[in-house]
Amino acid sequence: MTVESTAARKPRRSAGTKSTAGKRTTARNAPGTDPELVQLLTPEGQRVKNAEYDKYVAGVTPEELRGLYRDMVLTRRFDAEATSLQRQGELGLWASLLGQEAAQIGSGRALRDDDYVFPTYREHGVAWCRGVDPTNLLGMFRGVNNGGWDPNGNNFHLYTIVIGSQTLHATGYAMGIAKDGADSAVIAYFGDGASSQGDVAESFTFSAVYNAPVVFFCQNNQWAISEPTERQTRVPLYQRAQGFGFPGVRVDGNDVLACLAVTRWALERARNGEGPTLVEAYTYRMGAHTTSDDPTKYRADEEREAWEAKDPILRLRRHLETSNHTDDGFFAELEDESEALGRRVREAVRAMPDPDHFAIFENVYADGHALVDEERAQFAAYQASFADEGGN
Amino acid sequence: MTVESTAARKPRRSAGTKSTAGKRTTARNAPGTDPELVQLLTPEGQRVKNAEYDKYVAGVTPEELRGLYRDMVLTRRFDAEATSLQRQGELGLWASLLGQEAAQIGSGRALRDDDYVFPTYREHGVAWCRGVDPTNLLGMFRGVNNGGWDPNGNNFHLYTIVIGSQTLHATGYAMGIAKDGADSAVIAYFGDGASSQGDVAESFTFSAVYNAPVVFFCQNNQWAISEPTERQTRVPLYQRAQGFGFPGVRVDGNDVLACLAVTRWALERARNGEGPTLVEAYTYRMGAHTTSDDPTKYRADEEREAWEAKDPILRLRRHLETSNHTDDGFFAELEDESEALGRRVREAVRAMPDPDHFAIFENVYADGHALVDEERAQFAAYQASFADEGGN
Amino acid sequence: MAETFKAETSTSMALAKAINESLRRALETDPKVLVMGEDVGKLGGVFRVTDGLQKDFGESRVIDTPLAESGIVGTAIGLALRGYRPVVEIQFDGFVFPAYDQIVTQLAKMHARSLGKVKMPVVVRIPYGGGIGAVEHHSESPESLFAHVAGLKVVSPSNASDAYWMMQQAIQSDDPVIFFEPKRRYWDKGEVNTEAIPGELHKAQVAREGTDLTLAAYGPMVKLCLEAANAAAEEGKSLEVLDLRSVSPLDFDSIQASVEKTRRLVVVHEAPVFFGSGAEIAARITERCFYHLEAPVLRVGGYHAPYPPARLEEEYLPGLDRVLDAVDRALAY
Amino acid sequence: MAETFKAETSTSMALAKAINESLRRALETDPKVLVMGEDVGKLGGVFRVTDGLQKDFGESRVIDTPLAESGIVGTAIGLALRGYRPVVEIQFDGFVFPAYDQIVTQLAKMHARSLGKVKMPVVVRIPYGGGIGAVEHHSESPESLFAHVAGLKVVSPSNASDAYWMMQQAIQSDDPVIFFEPKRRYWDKGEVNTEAIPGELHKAQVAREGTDLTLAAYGPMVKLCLEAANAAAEEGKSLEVLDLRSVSPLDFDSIQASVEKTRRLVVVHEAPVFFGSGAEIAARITERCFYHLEAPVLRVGGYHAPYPPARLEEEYLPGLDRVLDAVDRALAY
Ligand SMILES: Cc1ncc(C[n+]2csc(CCOP(=O)(O)OP(=O)(O)O)c2C)c(N)n1
Ligand SMILES: Cc1ncc(C[n+]2csc(CCOP(=O)(O)OP(=O)(O)O)c2C)c(N)n1
Ligand SMILES: [Mg+2]
Ligand SMILES: [Mg+2]
Repeated sequence: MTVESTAARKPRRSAGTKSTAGKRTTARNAPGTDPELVQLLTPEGQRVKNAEYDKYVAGVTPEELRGLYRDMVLTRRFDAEATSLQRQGELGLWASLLGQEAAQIGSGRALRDDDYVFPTYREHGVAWCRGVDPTNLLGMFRGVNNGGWDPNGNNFHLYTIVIGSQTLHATGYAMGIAKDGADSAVIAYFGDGASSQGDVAESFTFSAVYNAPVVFFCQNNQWAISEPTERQTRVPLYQRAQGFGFPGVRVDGNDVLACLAVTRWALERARNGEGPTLVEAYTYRMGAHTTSDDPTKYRADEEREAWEAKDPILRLRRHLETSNHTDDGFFAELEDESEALGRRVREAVRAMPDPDHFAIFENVYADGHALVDEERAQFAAYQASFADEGGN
Repeated sequence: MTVESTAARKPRRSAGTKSTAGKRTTARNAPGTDPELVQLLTPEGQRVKNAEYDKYVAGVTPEELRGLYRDMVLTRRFDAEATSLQRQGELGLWASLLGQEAAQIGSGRALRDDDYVFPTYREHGVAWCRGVDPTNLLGMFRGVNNGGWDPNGNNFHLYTIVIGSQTLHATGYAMGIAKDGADSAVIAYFGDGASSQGDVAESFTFSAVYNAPVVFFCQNNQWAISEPTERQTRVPLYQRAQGFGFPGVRVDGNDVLACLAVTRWALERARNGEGPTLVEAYTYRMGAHTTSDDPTKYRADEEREAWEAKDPILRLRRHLETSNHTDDGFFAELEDESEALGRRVREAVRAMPDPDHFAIFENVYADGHALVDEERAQFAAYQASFADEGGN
Repeated sequence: MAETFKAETSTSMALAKAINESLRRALETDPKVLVMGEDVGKLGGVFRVTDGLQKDFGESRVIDTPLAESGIVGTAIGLALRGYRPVVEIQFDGFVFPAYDQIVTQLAKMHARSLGKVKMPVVVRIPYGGGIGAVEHHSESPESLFAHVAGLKVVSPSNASDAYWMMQQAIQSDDPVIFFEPKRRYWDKGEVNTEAIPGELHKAQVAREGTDLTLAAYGPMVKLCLEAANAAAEEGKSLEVLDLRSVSPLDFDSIQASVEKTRRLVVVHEAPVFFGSGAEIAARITERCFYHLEAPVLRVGGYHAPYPPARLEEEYLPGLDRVLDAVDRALAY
Repeated sequence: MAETFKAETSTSMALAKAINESLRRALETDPKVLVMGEDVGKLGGVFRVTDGLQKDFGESRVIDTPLAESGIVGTAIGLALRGYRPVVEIQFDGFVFPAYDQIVTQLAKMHARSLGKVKMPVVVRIPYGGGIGAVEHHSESPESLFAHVAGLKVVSPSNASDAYWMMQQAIQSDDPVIFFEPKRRYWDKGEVNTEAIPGELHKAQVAREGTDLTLAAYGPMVKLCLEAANAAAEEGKSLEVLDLRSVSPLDFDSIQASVEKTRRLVVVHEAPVFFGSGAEIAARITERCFYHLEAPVLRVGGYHAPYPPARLEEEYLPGLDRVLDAVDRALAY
């Protein structure tokens, strides 16, 4: 004898893929209209009060504000230079951060030197904050290395291309900080697309269970290549955290001050032994996914235009101007500095030598490996055979 | 110029692993004391009202209640027989469901024939509800096959050993149901330990994004081999769902009526096109993880004893008795039926033949493979060489 | 189909387009066929292999998935259990590893585990190999890691016609097929006859006949081997080029037949030599042809090193000179 | 260390216990060494290899992890970046695949990616192989899938002494080491001299000298090969047994030296033959010893089929008769 199900037959559902179509507006609430979005500067550059987060930027001086502005402008200039270097054939590829300057500079400037950063492949602004020479970032896009800087030089890990992987490295690193009894923190960057990867969920689990001092900083730029965020989630991403036992917050990712405040709060939690935090910076990828991408295939110009009105740099400029924190000299000097940066980067890239052929065999292992030695020797003999033919 | 972090240095944290130790009580709230735990029958067998879920069991007749009781008793009897067959050397291993009968029978009896079940390796009670011959379950534990029943025979998929994998299969199957426009549903079983696997998180993402008609049924039996649930999460597991955009509910997993009601609710949601639901059945693994395990290494007897008072079968028996839904004849007949089942299983296992040696090469591919053919032929020749020596 | 047909039904098209047409035909013919993956919808995939398919067949047949490879393959398994025939795309070779567990422990073993009750007609499309100047993880050749796993079939076409027909056959197969697409040949054109009756999916084909030595390759390296054979011909050496097409199973009978004729074999692949396909071919052919071989089977492939940055890939990848060097060494025995 | 020492510091212990002692020593010696995995704490692991370690070194050195292999390896990478030396346990061979992506794309490549700036001293312990009557996924031998991947080192001890010393060396290595533990030999006892100076981690050792044919094996198959050599000796055949100990790198020099003496080679492993270690050994040794070999290199291993249910594993696994059959075939050339 079995108990019959009481659930009566209902009309047939339409195919599953359709039912989420209507969610578009939910997941894409425009900044400013979402009560849950932390915002300290409106798109018009007006400073709005926030009971919870104001204290984290209470001490920010006009000079510091100008510093944030300068960071964003120089980062954007660097990014534009890289894009044009790609067009000139000097780089094989470039992943532009255009539009995400506030999210990166705001969070990057919240960090202490002893904190550690795990970036994706798009955190050029954070690298800038860490003091990584921007030309170093170009090596992998030029194809001369796979990320050549010393991660421990500036506590800025290498770019990670396999989506989501670095969130686990960040968690492990943070577990190590806790073991050491230090009060440093870790910040792990990832995208809205990455939020779907199992590794990211596992990093949430590990960091929560071990109460690791890590800030998960998700730049929701609305797109994972051609897929809008609705292909990854049907509720706002910051909400993901609570089911793992730690807080999540959505911040206006085009508001550098809000990003600074919220990241400071999250870092403070980490330092105080309160464990992980998820920050969702709600922003927009103004450009293509990379220089290989063609966004006209999948998104409308109007969307981009709407976001242009919320430009992170323009917003802070308006604020600086209406607050009389600047004079024309500042902007003019910055313009010159930008141009100089562009020139320096251009020259550095063009001068970047191709790696030695034997680099293939270098660093495969730290302690050596007989087969690598054997193949290196064969390669050398093979190369020499041409030299013989040609030269002798 | 950089903006200095405002987060002041705080006293050093203790190592990360310690900070969750105090969570033990949070995660292990005793059933009945947790306001969020759905319970319809107290451990004493008293029916308690529940505004939300009563309607899902309103039509349950005394006969049906006796049916649930019978299911649980026979499942436990089968399980005990399997454990003793393992001790006798007839099985290589057994994973007992002792203590989890209500979670499995309650959820299993909520299903319709056209629904589809994706079990772990411990869902013997659900298999029972689906009409899978219990002796079929023993094949893999005896080592004669890796799960020999036809999944489509009873819409009960094979046992899956790689933790968490089946939740994605369940999601895909449910996506297929939606594509077909059918109103069947899928139920995916998994454990508290499994909740940490990336695959489970990905199944949450896919099912939410595609609004797939799947019920995720997590039996939180408090242990993943030797690890208590606090090693997997610091908040109750049912809360995991909301961050993926669908509801989660915690049900008293030792209360068969509550499990029936909550699963019916979740299945109804699925049939109505409302997408996935997470049900956390809060229960207890009364025995060892498997017959290979020694729980005295890692858990105290008192814990088990406390849970004995909440025994799922005893609870329903008390209810049946105080409600005068049964007479002594019922229990006596059931006792006989149990014994007969035990006998039948015992005999069937002992009679289970070893597979033919050539089975190694069977079913590796559906359409054949030249190498398998070659190796089969070599194997045959090799086997024949012994026959020649011995027989000719 | 190494030979090309010039029938009325024959069209010249790029390899990527041939796969696109093949997917289109499968979607048209069998309502159970699905195309799934990251960016396969509006974008048409990063290589445009699925271009236009979502537009014509709708979002429920051509499915943009969340960014999670294990989820893609895991749900494809579930869809296959429900009777669908999913063709899933992994965006690049280096991104198949998050799905490796589902492929190896579930997809490959489900048929055997169920004693044949359950079929797994899933095709996993993987653009693979180097030579396109890409960043890390975008140029690898991981076919060994799948060929070693029983339950999977592993194939790789070298030309447009094979791409079209092998995809048809892979989709029709009731076994899981890992379909490695030679991404650097995506833009190479070839004649495709959509009416021709194709050869067996797992049979090698003689791409060029020869008598002095056999070059065996698959996917992107077939073209290189044909070039090498051309160059060698100018020096009076007659090389036979075998397009293996299938890595699991390997068509040892065809290799053996060729080697019994030429008595020398060089295997060429982009994947690292160590534990690569060349090892398996060398071991088995040496056993089968021990008394025929005049020289050891030589292997040309990648080094035991991570795929290098783009500016080094020419040195890393087998090129014309390295193939000819191996040919010379083999002929010198 | 195939030879055993009978010094004062020498004790007889089971292979599992030898690993336990080796981990204990590492935890004592280096505060940066961590032990991580599922159930490694109070339970001491399902095979008791980590028994008592958490009790003595605390929860912050011997860490029970969530049930997520990618998480285990991924966080171990992070801990290594912070200066720790994690030794992680994968509970069984078949459960390493969820971690495969982290191992292949991150752990293996981090040193090269950073141009040597970052070291990855992570040991991944994997009890592997069959013969213990277990259910699915508990008896596999996936070493090929790691050996093919540059950046990883792959080793497998065959006896207690090697288990002890190779674990010491693996932990001291600045490279990631996949440490395959022959689970069916866990209970086999052997002398362990904790003061002996060990041989190189990646050097093969002659386990038994012989003149007529070389049997090469590692891990669980060394014992079987020694038994085969015993049996063959009774028939007047002198077999040399080489304990390879390391699968990546493979010690080709030692194999070559042996084969130049015996002129015949049979490789034995539990893993499927197709794309297995035997293929690589056969290919390379045939190239190195082309004029020395009297017979093709023969391979004895698993079939191209999922590891079968327990009641079939005796037929699936290489056994004495199958090894001797291959020996006879090789000698018949
Ligand atoms: C595991 C993996 N799968 C696929 C890719 C290919 N891929 C590169 S970037 C990208 C989209 C990432 O989107 P998101 O996480 O939102 O970051 P964004 O690019 O928007 O910054 C994809 C699919 C990859 N790099 N790794
Ligand atoms: C991927 C994977 N890792 C490890 C194991 C070994 N293992 C088998 S059962 C188990 C614990 C599972 O715990 P839980 O999910 O709570 O289910 P329960 O056994 O309690 O029913 C582990 C670690 C496995 N089967 N699969
Ligand atoms: Mg994005
Ligand atoms: Mg459990």
